Amino acid sequence: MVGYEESSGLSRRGLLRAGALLAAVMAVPGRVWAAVKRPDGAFKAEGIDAALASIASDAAVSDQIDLETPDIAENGGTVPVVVNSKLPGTTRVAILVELNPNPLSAIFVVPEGSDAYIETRVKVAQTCNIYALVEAGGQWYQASKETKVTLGGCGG
Amino acid sequence: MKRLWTVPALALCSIALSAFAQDGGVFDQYREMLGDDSPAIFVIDEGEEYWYAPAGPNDVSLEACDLGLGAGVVEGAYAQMPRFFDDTGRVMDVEARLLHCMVTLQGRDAAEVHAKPYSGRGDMGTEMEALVAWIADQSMGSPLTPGQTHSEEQAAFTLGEQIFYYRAGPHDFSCATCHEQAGVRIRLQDLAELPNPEAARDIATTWPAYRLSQGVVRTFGWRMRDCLRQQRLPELIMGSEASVALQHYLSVKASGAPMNAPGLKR
Amino acid sequence: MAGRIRVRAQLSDGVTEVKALMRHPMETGLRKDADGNAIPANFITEVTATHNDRVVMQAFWGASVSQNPFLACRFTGGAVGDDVTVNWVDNLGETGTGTTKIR
Amino acid sequence: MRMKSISLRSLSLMGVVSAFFVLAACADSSSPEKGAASEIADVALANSVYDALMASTNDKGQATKARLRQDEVQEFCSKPRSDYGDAERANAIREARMALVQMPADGEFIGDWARGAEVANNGRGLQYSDDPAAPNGGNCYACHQMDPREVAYGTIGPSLTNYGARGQSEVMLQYTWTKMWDTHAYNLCSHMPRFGAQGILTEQQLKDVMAYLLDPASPVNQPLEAQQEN
Repeated sequence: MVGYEESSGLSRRGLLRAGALLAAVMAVPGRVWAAVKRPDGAFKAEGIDAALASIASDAAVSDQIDLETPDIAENGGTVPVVVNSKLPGTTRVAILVELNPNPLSAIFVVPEGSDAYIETRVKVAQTCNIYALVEAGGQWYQASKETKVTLGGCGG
Repeated sequence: MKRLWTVPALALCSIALSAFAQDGGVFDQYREMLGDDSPAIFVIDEGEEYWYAPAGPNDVSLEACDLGLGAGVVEGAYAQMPRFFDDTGRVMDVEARLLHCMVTLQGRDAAEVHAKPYSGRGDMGTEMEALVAWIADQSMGSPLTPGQTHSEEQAAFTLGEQIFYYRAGPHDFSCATCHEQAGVRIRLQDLAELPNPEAARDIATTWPAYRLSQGVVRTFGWRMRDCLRQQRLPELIMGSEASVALQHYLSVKASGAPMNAPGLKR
Repeated sequence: MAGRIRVRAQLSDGVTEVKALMRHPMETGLRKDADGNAIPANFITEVTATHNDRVVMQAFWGASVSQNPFLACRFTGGAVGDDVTVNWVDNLGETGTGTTKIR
Repeated sequence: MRMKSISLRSLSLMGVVSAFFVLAACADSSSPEKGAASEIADVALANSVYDALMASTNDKGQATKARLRQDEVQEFCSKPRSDYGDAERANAIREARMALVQMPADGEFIGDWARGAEVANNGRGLQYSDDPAAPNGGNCYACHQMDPREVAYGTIGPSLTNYGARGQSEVMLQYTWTKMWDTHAYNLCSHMPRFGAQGILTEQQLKDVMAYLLDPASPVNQPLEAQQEN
């Protein structure tokens, strides 16, 4: 089984390979779980620099990525995130939280025929930037937005 | 009420639309983004399963439990509690009543139920929380009408009001410290002026609630316990006289307003 | 009672929007319980959404996705009455599943 | 792969054998605890509210049932705001509180504003869920605006932003100290805790909060624009 290596995280070559694998898997229903391996190393990366590097350290900022997060969250345990990539040929979307111990939260693989639209909720340990990394046409792009996390109620 | 979720082999249930308190709009965008997708739907189902599941030494379900409208009648029962019960001679909230049924019907040990009525960190919910969520859901839309005619019910209201203003502990706090004034907040959180019926309605009709910060459904009784914790006071016993009196005081203040629980709170 | 997923799928202008809520603790492994004991990590690592038998979204998750996770995604090609299924598997190898029909 | 079952986990919780809990009222063997007022005589209470609370609570951690006993201030102030009445008694209590205020032993009022900021931000201390070994917080931001850059501030108390503009005259130092030591010396039945008199904060912590309020270098006294230029 070809998969990502723990140590190297998600290399571009690995992702392309995974993309090809996924395409192959589409034709074989029921074998989804075994098809594309989760990049465990990238999820274990500590600090935003290492986490970004584990996916794509040179992602260009793009205004074609709509990243919606609340300006201020009532509760850092549940912060809604919406990513809508308008980049043609989007194949993958990653969500990272800058100051979480392990910044990488989620990677979504977007098959042909699906919109590059993702909505989920993540934990945000403290006020920081939330990143969306988008792979389109074999290139990675990024957008980021700050969400403030406030201390709730009585603060204890 | 929207009924959007479909679940094969599971009963459909309604869920409260975002029942957040007002707070000057600072969290409006956040709440708007969360919408009405509340994990309380799972807990409601779990509560229904608990209700019908035989348990305890007697291996019977809670189906014969009388929540005030007759044995086994659940629909609308939550909205009429706390109320006086002849068989126990005291005013009971839903938790005190469930405990009573667990002991008398199922033969269970009260101390065992008291050992963990509410979830701790890392828990996904307790039997009590699930039962209360389901029972409250069965009163969705019913006007909140706690008992007010029996002398014990009137005494519970008075006691609840006195406890509300009772200052004690190293910080000299009472419920009123935070919940007596209108238009103030703690940190960024708006505080309800609870002696004011309008404000009390928003609160008393939206518990139990899924608490996003804790990932579990919390009950009105838990909220009273947690207020005492934050007042630096000892642990309030579930279903106790003081817990029931506080809930009764607030429910009477809110009476007439339609139930909208389980709510969704921060 | 985990393993449960609430799925709804709504067709509008040719696009089917799938919304799923999953019953799962999503424990990071970094928290301690009231007695100070570490709560072991337990989180969903992979999620797939399928339309009939076609994968319409695959996700890899870490422990920082919120408790009782929520996921929404959109695809084209669905018709009212078609099946949409969401599956998850977690780091302990446990699974959950939920199905609905597009409406 | 097996299907997960949280129900089993929940049910097993119910099986936990509990420690026996006492519903009956406890004897008042209240040993002095951190945060308890020692200089105030307890008001004798044969009070139905007290009895109900005693019967409805359990000791938990540092929050023991001894805390349910009211002192004179607490008893007098356990009414709606509109209903404090009895001006003569109020005055007597206020004067008694004033007489008990302890100024700093070394005459120094001002500590370290940075440490004071930590105290002001910390909302923990004396709850049964708190670590008794950790320092208590002042939780000032729960009720007061202070540093104008902090967005999460409460409004139960007045804004203290730019408090340092009031200067550091002896009168001002003593007033501010007294307000934190025992608010009731000035404003009977204020909602504010008695941080000194009840032993919530140490003398050093109070000095540090004094600095946070009054030191011209403290962020409390830096207007928004000033910091933005930095």
